[in-house]
Amino acid sequence: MNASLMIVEIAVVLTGLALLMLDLWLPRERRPQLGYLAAGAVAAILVGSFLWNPGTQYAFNNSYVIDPLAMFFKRFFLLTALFVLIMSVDFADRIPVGVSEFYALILFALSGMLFAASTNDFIMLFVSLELITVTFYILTSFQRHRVRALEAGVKYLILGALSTGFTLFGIALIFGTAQSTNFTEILSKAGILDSKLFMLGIFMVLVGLGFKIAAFPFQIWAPDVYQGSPAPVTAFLAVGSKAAGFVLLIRVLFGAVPTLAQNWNELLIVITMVTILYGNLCAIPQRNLKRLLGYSSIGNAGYLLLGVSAANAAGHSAILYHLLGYLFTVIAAFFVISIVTRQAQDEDINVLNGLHHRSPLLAATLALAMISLAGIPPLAGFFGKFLLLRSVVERGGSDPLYWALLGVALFGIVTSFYYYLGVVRAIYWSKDSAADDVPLHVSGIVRFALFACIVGMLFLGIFPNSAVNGATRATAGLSQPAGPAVAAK
Amino acid sequence: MIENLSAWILFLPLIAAAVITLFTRRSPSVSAYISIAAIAISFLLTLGLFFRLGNETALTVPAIKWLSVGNLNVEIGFLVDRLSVLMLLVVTGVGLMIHVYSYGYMHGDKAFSRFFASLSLFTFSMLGIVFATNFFQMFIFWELVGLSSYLLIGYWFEKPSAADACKKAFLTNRIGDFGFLLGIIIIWSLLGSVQFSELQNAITQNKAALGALATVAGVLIFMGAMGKSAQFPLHVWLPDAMEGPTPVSALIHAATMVAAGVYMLVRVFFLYTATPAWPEALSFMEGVTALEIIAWIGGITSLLAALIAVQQNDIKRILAYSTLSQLGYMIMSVGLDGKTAAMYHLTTHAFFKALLFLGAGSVIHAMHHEQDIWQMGALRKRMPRTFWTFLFGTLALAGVWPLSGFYSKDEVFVAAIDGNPVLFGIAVLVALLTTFYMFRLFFVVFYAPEKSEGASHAHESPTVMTGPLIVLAIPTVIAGFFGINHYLSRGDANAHGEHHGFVDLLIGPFGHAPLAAIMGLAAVIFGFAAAYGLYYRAKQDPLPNMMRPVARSMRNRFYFDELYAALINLTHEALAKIATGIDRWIVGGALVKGVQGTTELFGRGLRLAQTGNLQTYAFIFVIGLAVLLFVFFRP
Amino acid sequence: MSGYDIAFYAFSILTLLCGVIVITNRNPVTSAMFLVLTIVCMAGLFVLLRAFFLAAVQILVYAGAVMVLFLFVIMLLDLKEEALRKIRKVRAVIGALAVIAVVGIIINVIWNSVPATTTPTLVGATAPLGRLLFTNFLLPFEILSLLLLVAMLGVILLSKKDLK
Amino acid sequence: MPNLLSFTILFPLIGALAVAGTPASYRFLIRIIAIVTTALSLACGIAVFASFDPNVAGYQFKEALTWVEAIGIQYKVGVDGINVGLVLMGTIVAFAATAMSYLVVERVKEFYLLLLVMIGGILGAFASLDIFFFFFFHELALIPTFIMIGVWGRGANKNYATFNITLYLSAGALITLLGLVALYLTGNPRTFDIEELTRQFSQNAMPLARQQLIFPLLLFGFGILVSLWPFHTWAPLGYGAAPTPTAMLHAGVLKKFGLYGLLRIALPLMPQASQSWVQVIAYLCLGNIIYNGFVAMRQRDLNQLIGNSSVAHMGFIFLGLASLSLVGVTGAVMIMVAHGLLAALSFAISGYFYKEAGTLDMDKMGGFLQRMPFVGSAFLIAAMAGCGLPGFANFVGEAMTLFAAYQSLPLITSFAVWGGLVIAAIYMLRAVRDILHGPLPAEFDRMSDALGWWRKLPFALLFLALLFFGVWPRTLTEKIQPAAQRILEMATAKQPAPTSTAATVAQISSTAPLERTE
Amino acid sequence: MNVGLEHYLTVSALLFALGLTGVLIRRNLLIMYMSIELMLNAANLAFVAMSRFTNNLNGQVMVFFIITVAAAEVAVGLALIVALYRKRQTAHVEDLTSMKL
Repeated sequence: MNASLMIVEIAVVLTGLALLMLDLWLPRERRPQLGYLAAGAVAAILVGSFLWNPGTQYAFNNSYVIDPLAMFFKRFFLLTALFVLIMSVDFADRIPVGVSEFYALILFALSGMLFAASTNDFIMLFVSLELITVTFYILTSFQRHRVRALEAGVKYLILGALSTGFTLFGIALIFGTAQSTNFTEILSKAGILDSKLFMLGIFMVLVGLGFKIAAFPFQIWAPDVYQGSPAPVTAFLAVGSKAAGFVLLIRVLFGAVPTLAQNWNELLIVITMVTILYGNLCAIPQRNLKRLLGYSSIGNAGYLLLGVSAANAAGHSAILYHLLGYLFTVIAAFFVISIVTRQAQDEDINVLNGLHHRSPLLAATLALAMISLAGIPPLAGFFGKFLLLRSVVERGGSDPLYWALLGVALFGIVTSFYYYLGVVRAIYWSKDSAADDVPLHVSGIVRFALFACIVGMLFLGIFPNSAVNGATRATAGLSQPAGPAVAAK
Repeated sequence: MIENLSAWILFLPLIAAAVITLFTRRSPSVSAYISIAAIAISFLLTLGLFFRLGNETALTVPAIKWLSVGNLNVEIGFLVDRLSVLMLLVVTGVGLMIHVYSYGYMHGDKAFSRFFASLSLFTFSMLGIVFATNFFQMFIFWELVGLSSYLLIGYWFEKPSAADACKKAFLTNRIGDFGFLLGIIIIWSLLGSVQFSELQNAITQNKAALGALATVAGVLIFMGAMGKSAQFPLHVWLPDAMEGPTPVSALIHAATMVAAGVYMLVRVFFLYTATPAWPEALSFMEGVTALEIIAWIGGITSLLAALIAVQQNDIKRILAYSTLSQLGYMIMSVGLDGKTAAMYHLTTHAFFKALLFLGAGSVIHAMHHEQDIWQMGALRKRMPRTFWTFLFGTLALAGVWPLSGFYSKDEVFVAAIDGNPVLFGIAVLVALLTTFYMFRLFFVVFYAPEKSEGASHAHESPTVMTGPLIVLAIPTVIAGFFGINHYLSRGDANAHGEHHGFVDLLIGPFGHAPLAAIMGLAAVIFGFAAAYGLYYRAKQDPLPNMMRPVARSMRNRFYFDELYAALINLTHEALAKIATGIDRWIVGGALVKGVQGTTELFGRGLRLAQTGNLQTYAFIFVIGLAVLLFVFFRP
Repeated sequence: MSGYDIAFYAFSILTLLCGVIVITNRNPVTSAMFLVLTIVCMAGLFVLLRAFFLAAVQILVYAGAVMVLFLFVIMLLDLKEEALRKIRKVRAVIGALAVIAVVGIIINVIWNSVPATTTPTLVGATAPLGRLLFTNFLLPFEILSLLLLVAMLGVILLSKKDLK
Repeated sequence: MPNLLSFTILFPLIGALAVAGTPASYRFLIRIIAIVTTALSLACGIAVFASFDPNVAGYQFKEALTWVEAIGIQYKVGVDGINVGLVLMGTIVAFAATAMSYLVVERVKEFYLLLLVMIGGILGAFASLDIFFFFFFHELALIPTFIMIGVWGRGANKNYATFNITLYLSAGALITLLGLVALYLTGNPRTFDIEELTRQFSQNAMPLARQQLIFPLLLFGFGILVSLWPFHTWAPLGYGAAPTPTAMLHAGVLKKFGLYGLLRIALPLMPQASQSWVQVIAYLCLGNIIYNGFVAMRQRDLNQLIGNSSVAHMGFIFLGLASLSLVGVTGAVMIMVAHGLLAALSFAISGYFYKEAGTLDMDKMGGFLQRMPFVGSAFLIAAMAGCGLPGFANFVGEAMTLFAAYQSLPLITSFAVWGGLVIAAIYMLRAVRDILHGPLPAEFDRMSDALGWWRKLPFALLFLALLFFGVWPRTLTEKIQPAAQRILEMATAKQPAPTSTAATVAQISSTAPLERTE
Repeated sequence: MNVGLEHYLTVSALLFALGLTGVLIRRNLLIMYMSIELMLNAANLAFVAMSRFTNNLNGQVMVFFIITVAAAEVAVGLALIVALYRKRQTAHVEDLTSMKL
């Protein structure tokens, strides 16, 4: 047992505990500053993680793995949490009590994600998933003076627990049929796919993961919860939680049962299609910004699922790349929304009217984020979608089903222009400006974070080389079985 | 060698137009001088070319390679042979006179420079047609002629009638050009060339080279001429074109441009020597040749126009219909294999019709732009020079021996008598009508008592205007004595060396085709007699009372304009309405807006699932799950 | 039918019956009480499966702690009986179909492809379980401790009376 | 050090950066920056055009830089006879559009910024020899278009127009993208390099099934971008609302991208598919020429009319491509250049009219030639060029396409001749009649002509370029012809003799994914 | 027929179905939550049965974990429901629709 492999997780958890301790000695008004400490620690861990190159190693009876994929996602989650923490500090005045606990919970959720990245066992999957989920129940309803926050928390709780039930039942079936819960062992078990019960188990695990990534038909919670949660939590939910779902999905589908991923192409395609359609169509008439991003996040889950449907190397790396772009984009968007809604006390698109005059930086950031989400070059979103579509075309061959999937994806992308550009329109060319044209104050560190997001979006879009290489390296270890059609050749 | 200066003949007017447009817009006189100088030099060079040509058939002039892609090779060449030199002389000669005349007629107009620039542009374009060595070049200048005509008709563009007229002229011409271009394309696709010489060789070697499309191609090419020479059924634009300044009517719509159709037909006559081979399915068309169609169109046009002219009251319109009628003669002559006769008549017609128009212009000028002949009268005394020159023009047009018109018309009659007796009959009838309406005009304007204030205060026009009248009157009288027909046909090997004495030429027609000559003169006599009887002292038109419905139809130009308006409404406007309707309601509406609307509707519909009620959410969760399970794990 | 079988059927039917009452009874307190019964019956099934330690934990933690918490909250909130509501037939039918489909398919799959079993010899004694817990499953165990900490924090933050 | 061609693309982008760094209140400076950079770009474009040697096979002014090595994307530019003229035309229109931008008075900085980005994108798209960048640059140009229409557009249904054009063109672009990606995956080894793809597929033809898959995607994707009938409704709508410089650039240059893509990629790489789709293209192009001609006849708004006429003109280009002959394709490229200049000129004029008269309703206008002899004459010229009058480059191109198309498509060509000569003349002359001729309504008494050489320059530049290529078409055709020849040699190739029948059957019936086992 | 794994799994599946039905038909948040507990218990039963019949103790460890997680989840969940009840004086789902569409 090589516990030193968990150094990142341990560091994060210790930071969280330290925050809880420090809270006791700090006066109330200083406590929000703890967020900077947390952010600093996370930043340090992030930087440190780049100095550490463990290769591929297993620990804890092979239930924990450190490989490039895990490292990629660990860095991804650290970066996400870093931004979320900065956003939280800015948001702290809207948290009436327990600011330091808020930071600590973010860190604990982060540690759950970090574990998820290294999961190589269904038990680990369950436990890390639960750590994330339960933490998010609390984070979601952290502003307990707001009914909406509580309502969102309860909805997330009930549906989350429901999906947990399915996951558990599925793991039970897997455990019974495969006699193991370890991904590597399952991968090496010949003939396990002949067992329908095993497949049912996998299916039910996918229900749980589908819930996390908000894929159809388990997407239904997303809009309400996104709307009700505090902005930093929504951002964390949209990026971190979703990415955790995806890393687990990748690990399960391509690490444990790669052949199934090929055989279930129809299932995956159907889910992908409906998810894309649902997210994008529902978003069209949406006026609430956070809710809009909720639908958008469903749509983006669909796009990411394109890479899963493609079930090939190109698809894997495309998912990673797109997630990376999505990170900067969504974080940027929530930064702006968080700042704008503080003053307006409203989340309707109207609050953006005249933002252009009130804060050109915020306006530009949000506009760029929307353009990137819409998939317009030269921003990150474009190249991500390009890679995803490419992977599907590559897989598709002349199979009409894949072309139908592409058609739906294109339709979704075009439809999404409608509402993303609607936001841009509100920012730049709305007729009536918001009631007050007071310039918005943006603190230095937030300014820095915004710039970082913009640079991230642009850099990924204009110089995607390093990111694509990184994503390719990270997913190189995943099994890449030949597709059934190739085998037939 | 002077033929190498051909390019200057062509480009000098263009340069003049460019210089006027760019630099001398604000000094009208300078503009006029430049324009006149350009055409004068062109005229002199043409004369040089004429003498250089002498007894030779053609001269070789290096061409400009213009476009060469694949098997489409187009050059801007200079075809110098008798036909083109004769035409060049007409264009530059008559043109020079009209330029000079314009200087007087247009004096004081606020866009004087623009007028001369357009005039020079026209001269350039017209010369380009004459010089054309290939269809493509001809089409290019054909279109440019159309443009200059458009600009000149619409010279007074602020007048709605002029603006409408120029549009109508251009569009009607475009219909002809449609056929022309399509014909050219067909010929190119069949024979692989647009060069006249190559095409002529190909057809001479193989009469069936055009195969089944011979007649179709021939008629399509003729459509070009139909437009430019205003042949039935595309004749409607010419009378309206009289909205342009009178010198323009004289130059473009009487002497030169409208003759371009005839020139083109003569130039590409070799095409019509190809024998058509109708495919099996169209065997009933056997024997129908393009020439026959051309001849009939010409005949119909001449008769129709002459009839309409009888009941027109606008001095320029009468002349315009007369022009139509005479063009019909020429076209008919080409159709009856009388291309020399056509060119002959074209030449003489250019002189006397230009003269008549300029004379009319002089009258109009004196009447302060009054054009209704029933407002004039008794101008014989007040405008003697105009009167005399106009008289010569009228006589020549009527075909009175020994004026030029007699000889050329006689040639046409000869061609008709040989070719088609019915058409000959029509030709004679037209000659009668021509004499009648011309003398109607002549008597009413110059003899009958004055009917308005203006007429009694009219004065003779200045020398700059009457000078060209006199100059033009000379060829009007004597052009018949040069044997232009012989000059043209002398190019043929069999006619070479034949020499004609002056007297032979003078009475020649009575010698070799007495019937034609006598019928022609008889028609003149009857026509004159009728006009004299009815109009010599008439204060108003007696004809409408005598034959009401016929006269009304004539006055209303047989309702062609109304007919066409209805036709266009029924076809293009209707189609346009349908297309716009489809665009707005089906393509733009149902499809585009429909797709958008449906998408949004679906969005709104789907969104209803998001009721906010946790139980519904659980429901959807489970139902979705059940469906997926059912589809993928169904027993 | 062996006594084992009889015991199995008895416990199974009891479990399910209690479960039915849990989800149908309109009084929350009754529901909760029957949930406790369900759990106890399940502990019986655990015993039949020779999972003695888990049977004990089930009763102690689940029936003892968790359910008491439930009852406590029900009392605290003073929840009344759920009012009857109009059942939308379409919805009921679809819901029933969906549940039947889900369960039917699961059961169908179970009966069609149940894994080959060996003679059960395993006994869920405390000692081997404990050994496993602190060796192979140390990591999940530690993560769970974190989860409990989180839960604790959460409960305090969500229910502390005065917000300071 | 980038070469001349790269500089052509770079200058506007550098200008964009410079504008971004200039404070918004320095409007004059911003304008100077924009004009100077586009002028420099124009100079580079002219230099490239002038020093282009038509006798050299392959691309000239090539430059390549690796961008994403994992999937082999590189920045690669170069010109051959096909795009050298388009790049030149692009720079001319770009300069003219920038010079016409004085019509925009609000938010000047942002406008010039977007304009310069758009120009850089346009030029990049036409110069790119890498499929990805080809698409990327196009998008880079397209997005500012949408924003400019949305922010600086005019008219009552500006918003509807913006969304319509955005959705429509994005859909087209994405369909194209799919086709391009499929094309990339078909290469063996895979490559985005157009030159390399061309080499590959000229040696081994693409499997037929693959051709039939990719070609329709490209045809309809590009077709939407070029407003191929019946995907045209965005064009009049969008141009009606667009600010003048945007309309000039989009209608003039950017729209040609689809045609260029068809010619550069679809035709040569997928010869059998092209041959089988030719008939369809031909019938659709008739839709453009005749149908949109009719629609244009009914328009009472000048911009709508120009928009529809521009849609109609696209039909001739499609016809030329459908002819699959040297003359036709050369003619098609010729029209692309000519129509670019013409459309830019038309929209510049209509923009000027709008500025002076405040309306583009032809029922209200009249007699403008009296007040503005210069711009009015320019409009007359544009109308004449629009109905195919010789002397302007349009005529040469249209005539060539018609000549060439007749041989394979006689009936369609006959209709096209009617559409080009008669219908076009009807609507163009109606516009001239209604706008320029007739009496001048009293409310337009205060209008003034374009005064000063600076205002006249954009009109004159476009007009002279149109005239230049119309009078000396060989300057262009001689450059186009060898390149068109090379493309046609591939496009008209017959299906290569299969090694064995069974292999072909397998190739066609295989639903194999694009993955190859290497 | 001896009682075997499939019998236990069937019971477990039925219990799971009961829980699912409860979530669907009950409007009281607490009862819904109790129904979910039923589902978790069904999973527990499946684990224990699997563990027994495959002679693999890991399953029982998993049940141990599940019970712990369930306890934690219940604690958080109940706290949430109580907090909500304090605010809205209701624990009925149809009253919780301030966010929709």
